[in-house]
Amino acid sequence: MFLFTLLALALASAAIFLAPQRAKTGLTCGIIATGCLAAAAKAVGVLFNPRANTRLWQSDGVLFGPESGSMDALSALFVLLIAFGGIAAGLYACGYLKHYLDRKSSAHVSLHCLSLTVLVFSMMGVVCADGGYTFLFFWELMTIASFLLILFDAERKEVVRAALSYLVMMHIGFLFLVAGFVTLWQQTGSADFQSLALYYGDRAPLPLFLLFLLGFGMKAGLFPMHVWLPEAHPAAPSHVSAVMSGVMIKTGIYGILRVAAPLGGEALYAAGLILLCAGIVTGLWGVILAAAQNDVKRLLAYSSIENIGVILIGTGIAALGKSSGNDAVALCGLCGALLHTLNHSFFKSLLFFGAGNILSETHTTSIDRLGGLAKSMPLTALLFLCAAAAISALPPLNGFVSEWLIYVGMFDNVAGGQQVVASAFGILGLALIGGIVVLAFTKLYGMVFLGSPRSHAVAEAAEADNLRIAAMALPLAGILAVGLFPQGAVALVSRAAAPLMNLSERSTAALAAELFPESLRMISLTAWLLIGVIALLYLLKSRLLKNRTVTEGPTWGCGFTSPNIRMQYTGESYSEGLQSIADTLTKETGEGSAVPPQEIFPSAHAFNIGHKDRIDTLFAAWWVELLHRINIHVMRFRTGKINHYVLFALAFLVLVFLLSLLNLI
Amino acid sequence: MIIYFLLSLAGAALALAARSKRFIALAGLFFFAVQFGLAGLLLGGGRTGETSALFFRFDESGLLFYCLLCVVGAFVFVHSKAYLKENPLKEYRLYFCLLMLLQTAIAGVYFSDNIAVTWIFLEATTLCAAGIIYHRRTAQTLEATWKYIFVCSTGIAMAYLGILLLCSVAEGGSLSYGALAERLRTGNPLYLKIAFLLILSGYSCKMEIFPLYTIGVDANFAAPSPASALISTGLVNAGFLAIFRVYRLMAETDIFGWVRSVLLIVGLLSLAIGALFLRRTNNYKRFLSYSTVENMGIVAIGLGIGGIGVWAALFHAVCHTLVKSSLFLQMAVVRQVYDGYRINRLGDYLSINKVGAVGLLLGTVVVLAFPPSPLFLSELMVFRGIFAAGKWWLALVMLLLLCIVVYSICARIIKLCYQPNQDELHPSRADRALSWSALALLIAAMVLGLWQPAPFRELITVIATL
Amino acid sequence: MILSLTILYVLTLIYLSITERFRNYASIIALQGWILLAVALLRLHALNWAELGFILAETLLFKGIIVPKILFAVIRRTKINRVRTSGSSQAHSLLLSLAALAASASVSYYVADPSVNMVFFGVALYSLLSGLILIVLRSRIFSHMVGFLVIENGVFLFSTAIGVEMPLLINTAILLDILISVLMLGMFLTKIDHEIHVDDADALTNVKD
Amino acid sequence: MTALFDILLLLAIAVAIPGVINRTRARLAGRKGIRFTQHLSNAALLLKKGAVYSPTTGPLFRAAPAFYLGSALVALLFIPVGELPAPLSFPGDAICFAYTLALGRFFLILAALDTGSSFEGMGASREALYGALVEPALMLTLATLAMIFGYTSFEAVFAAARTFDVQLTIVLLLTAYLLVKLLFVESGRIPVDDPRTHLELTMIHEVMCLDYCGVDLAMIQTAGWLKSAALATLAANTVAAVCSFHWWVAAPLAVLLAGVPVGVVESTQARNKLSRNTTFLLTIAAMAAIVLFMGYLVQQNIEIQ
Repeated sequence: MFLFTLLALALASAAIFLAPQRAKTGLTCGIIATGCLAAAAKAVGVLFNPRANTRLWQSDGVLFGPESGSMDALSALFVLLIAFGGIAAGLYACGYLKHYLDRKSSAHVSLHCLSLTVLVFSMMGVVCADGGYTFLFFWELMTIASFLLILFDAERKEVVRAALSYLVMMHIGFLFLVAGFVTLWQQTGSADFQSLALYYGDRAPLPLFLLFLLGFGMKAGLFPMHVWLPEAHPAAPSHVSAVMSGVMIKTGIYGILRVAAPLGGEALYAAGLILLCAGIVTGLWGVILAAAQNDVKRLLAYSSIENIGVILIGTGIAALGKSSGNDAVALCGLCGALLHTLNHSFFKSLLFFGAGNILSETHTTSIDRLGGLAKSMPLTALLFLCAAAAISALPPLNGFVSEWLIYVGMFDNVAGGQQVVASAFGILGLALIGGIVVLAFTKLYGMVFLGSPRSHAVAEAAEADNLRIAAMALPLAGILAVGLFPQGAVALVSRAAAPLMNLSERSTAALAAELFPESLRMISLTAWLLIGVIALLYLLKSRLLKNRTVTEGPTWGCGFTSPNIRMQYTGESYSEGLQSIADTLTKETGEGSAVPPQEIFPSAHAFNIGHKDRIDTLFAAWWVELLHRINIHVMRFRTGKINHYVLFALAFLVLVFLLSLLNLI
Repeated sequence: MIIYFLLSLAGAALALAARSKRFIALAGLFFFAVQFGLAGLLLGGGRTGETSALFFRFDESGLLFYCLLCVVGAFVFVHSKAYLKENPLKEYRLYFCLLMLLQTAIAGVYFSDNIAVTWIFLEATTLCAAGIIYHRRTAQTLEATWKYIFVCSTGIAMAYLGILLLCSVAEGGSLSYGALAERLRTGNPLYLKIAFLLILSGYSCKMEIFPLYTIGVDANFAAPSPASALISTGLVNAGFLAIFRVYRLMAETDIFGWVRSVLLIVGLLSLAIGALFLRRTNNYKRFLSYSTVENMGIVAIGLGIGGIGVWAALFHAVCHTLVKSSLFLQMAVVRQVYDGYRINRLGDYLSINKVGAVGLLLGTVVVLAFPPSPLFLSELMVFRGIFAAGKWWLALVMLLLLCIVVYSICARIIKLCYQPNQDELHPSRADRALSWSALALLIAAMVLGLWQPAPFRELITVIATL
Repeated sequence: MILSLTILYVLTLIYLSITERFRNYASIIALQGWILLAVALLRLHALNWAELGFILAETLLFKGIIVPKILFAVIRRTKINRVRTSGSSQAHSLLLSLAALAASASVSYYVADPSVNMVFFGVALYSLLSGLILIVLRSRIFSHMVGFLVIENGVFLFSTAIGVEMPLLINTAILLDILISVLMLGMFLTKIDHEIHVDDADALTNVKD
Repeated sequence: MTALFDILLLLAIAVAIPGVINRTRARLAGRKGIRFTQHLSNAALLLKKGAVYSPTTGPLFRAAPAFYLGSALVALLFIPVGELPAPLSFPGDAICFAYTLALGRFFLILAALDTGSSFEGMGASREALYGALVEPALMLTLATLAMIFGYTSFEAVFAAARTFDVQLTIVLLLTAYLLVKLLFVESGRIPVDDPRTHLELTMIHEVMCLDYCGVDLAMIQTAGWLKSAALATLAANTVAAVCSFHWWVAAPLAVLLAGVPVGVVESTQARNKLSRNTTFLLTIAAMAAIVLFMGYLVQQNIEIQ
């Protein structure tokens, strides 16, 4: 396996580094596409042919003994997801990096392309590895590759800071995983996910589960550990944000699913509650902060956190249902979670691509400087609108289907009178999240694309090139497909859910067959009906207006004689109402000075307001501070005097002498 | 062995007597012919384990590190030639002579089977290294040299006391490790403890771990970078091997637990010092040598954990040799480009020297033990040992320190490669070939990280079996 | 006889901790060299010419004559003849040195192992510690060197004490090593004095970060 | 066939409610009041007009009314009146209902933002916030219904809805009360919003369609009626579940439940301060949670003394 990796690495790097500057991105895209298509073909084979060979490789690990990699239905689903996201990102990168080719040195670009390739394939390795050393290897490879990707604009200080905090947090999470796997290996003699069942069987499962949850949650952006996302995403170039937020954090979800699956009994119930609460908190926190952000990419990053929360709610409900032996609920929750994972990768990639277009055309991502882009970049605007509606879980698009599944799971629980309180909380949380998401994304779309441009640079923006539009069309296809034909998508994810249900694939399929198709057909019917009715009404209206006078007049200024562009409602004021409720979650940061009241003829004032996470310093800052303080003390030790050099030795002798005298060692 | 020494000395003498730089190149050629000849002989002839010239024994550990030494030495030699182009012939040939002598002495340390002989050759390395450190003939180098000789001699003297104690415990007889191991089993534990303590703190000046790590850092700072590449890999390995042999002696006795916990303390302290000082230093060479301190700390912790930790420690040392030498050689190129090492002034290396910058970045990734790095494997093994031993506190502290290390190293290297340059700096062109050759070492390390050939594993396993 | 000599040796060490004049240092080192010679001769079991020659070379020639000469030469050249009092007061060093004495004595008693001569071991340990203390406390380079020599003497004393019959080759090699190191120390000492005109370790603190 | 009848009935309810509201207001004010179908003729009048669009606005602004009305229409299809079957009915259609309404809101908000006017932005932000806060209340209420009757589709719920248990009756009445309150919010009535105010600063729903005229305005108004009809019918069904459960009970009940209280409140109460609206909405959500919990307790036959 590793030999193969070695070979692939060598070939890819050689090809990319030797390619001429112009051809690098295209070549990268080609490599990624071919690899992804091959993997996707294999995955489809696994998904639809139950007798397909799932074993991928067999390697003798030096760390945990022999290890293997295999692709069961779940892995196959994630491989599909990764392949899709990877291809889209590669395609987008081709268009996006064009502007940088002449500014960045070729080595820089090649490094970037190589890291992108490595990231995509290491993620596939992660979801295919059965655990143990191979898993950790690919996991860390993924981390370092994404780190190098974030560093694309490393001339800017804040980029470096974000990248570093990301790297450090990932390292902490990684150590949790190592601890988990070692514990597993110690007790069962094998560090594969399969042996988890064995471990859970005869020991207290929760501590190990929590250990893994911490490790994977760090990557997935679980509530207290989410702080790297809003830092890293604005720093990274857009296709990277798309991959990281659309695909990479899903590997964390994958891990959580893997370690949660073999649980049973009381532990399963507890885990379900934990996941549910974690999901609700993460989702609410994410969405409220998303609504508060004034930067496009930060907003998107927080909405990723929110979606992770939704996915976890689904997982938690599934676990609860399974623990109470209610397979229908379990299947609903699982399918909802998995489908939402898929959907999120679709619309989040699309949204980040859109953000990339905005950035490269207007050179800003600050919501309150943009506006009216729908006229200058109509295609981007249309695609972005679809994605925004989809992420707000509105019918007839895909986000609705997955959230509907999760809701149905919870409603079934409530209607069945089981775990009513937990499910009710789930419903409450999910509903609140759904509501606020609408607020956040109306803010985003309305402020960025609608109204009139708030600056000249924005007014002169041009539409992005076709490559990027094509790259954005890929996820859109996914969105529409899932939204309009949910039956197929749900059939797909229900196959993938089979390994987690501890039921045989066939029985799961049967359950899904008797559970979903009816209502899903109705849903797709509703979707088509919506489209039809709306189209009909629109046509009707235009028919009515055809032979009537349709004139243009200025917007009603409510009595203002000279309303100007700066008077438009800003994003900040748009979300002010929510802020007034949820101000405990955020701390307001204002730079510059507001106009003082006694200033009758105000001069030019610059005032920049933003909302920071209350806990964003949880992992990032405090230990840097601590380090600084420690260092100040440490400085005393380095006088450069020989006396002190030798003093170290003397002190060491005395220290050991005392310790052994006290029998401490 | 004797022949080897004679030939090497002859090479060194040739270098010293050289009339022209070309002649020195020839001498170097001859010297390395000798080195690789021996290596080939040992690898091919399968003469491992046989004793030579009474005090020397070609055992596996010596062989492994000797091969590394040959490779690194050759690279160092080539780089030095490019690095010291402008020097006058006198210093030039002295430098190369000392370089060869140093390498010979290190080889002696590797192969010596007698604890006293090990000591002698370590002292000899001090003397050769001192000359190299003083090469630039400035006040700073003078100071560094003074400190190096002085502290090394003091430490070595301590170690000698420890050795004498061992001998006395062993009640005379031959001082070859095998014989000692036989007789130490029944030794007075307190004596053994004191002896080990003295030897450890004495040799720590060579292995660059706490307590006497400082002079190693100073030496790397003062010596020309190619030479520091040798000092902080070959010489460090020599110190490691010397300590490791004593460690194996102790493994037989009943104070082994105590020895291991002492090593844990040492390793943890070294790791802490490396981590904390990495952030503050503002000279890239001191920076790299602090990372050496940190890595050696991990090695010591591995020894302290025991079991799989020993394997990890050896593997770590081996791969660290490749990685660190590559980094130091890259730094030599950086020096050529910027004519300085001040961290807060250099920048924008990526666009000045592509290969070198990529080499540096990859080197950072590898030295931070991210895959595809061999150190990744060894650190994981150390962690496995720690968790398996249930020392969670240790794991926690290590985690914190490693995070600090990751943070500081990345911050520094990224600054060098990406951040815009200081305008009063006038970077000159870099020599691609040198960067490539340094990169080659790194790539070798990566290959080792992804795929360890079976015989290699076997070798390490043999060495690690106490 | 031997015992009295060793006690004398210990006394020199104590005196070393309180004196401040470099000449005293040098003469003490010389004295120690002679003491070592005496001890070595006394412990010489059989009259073995090679060993005798070695001992004479090491103690008489090296420790007894060459080293003191170097020291005196250095003193004469650098024209410094007392430690800076600001280094540390005599009381401190005396106390520390006595503490070291107590520690080493207690350790050697505590060990009480037949295989090792208790007294010599204690003395050796004590000289090691006092040498280290000297290096740590005094801030003149010269005194550092003296501390190093003290450690060396202690080690040698111990080596003669425990009759480990090392092969002559090794012995000579060790001797050479030490000799060269001492010579280089002296050389660099003078170099430092010539080139940067400092005799004070506090001034040697440019190499740090 | 019955489904078609159901739709027609709902439309009738939708048409009737505003009339009833006007009548009630007039009676309470002691006036005779306008014609019952006045609003219809207003709408007809609007439908005859042309259109004026601001140059700031884009295609989205023109399309939004279609989305709004269309979503309202589709949402209506989930609602059964009494025992009549709804045209669209499947497990979990309640959720579909809520989110379809959200779709309309989404587009109306965007349309308001498209005009680039500060006042309409203000209204949009309020609408978005209130919509977000209404969502959980609505969902919890639907969850209550689902829990009491054990089904997750409206039709199944109200088909199964037969109870003469006192405690359940209380719970159901409370649910109905909540639904009526939600109707107040959704259709932008006092105390949350005042459709007849003339100060844009304090408007919510009305200010969002300031720039609409003619056909578009008519569509938006109709959509409003439909939405309130849907919610009113839900409330009516819930109440009807207690006593006899037939469409000829439910339909008039719906009209009365929507019309009379709105009329009464609008002619007796004043509008909330805008800052108090959030509190008002959160109260509804909290009540919804409490009702659900009560229902749970009742289900478990735990005596509430």
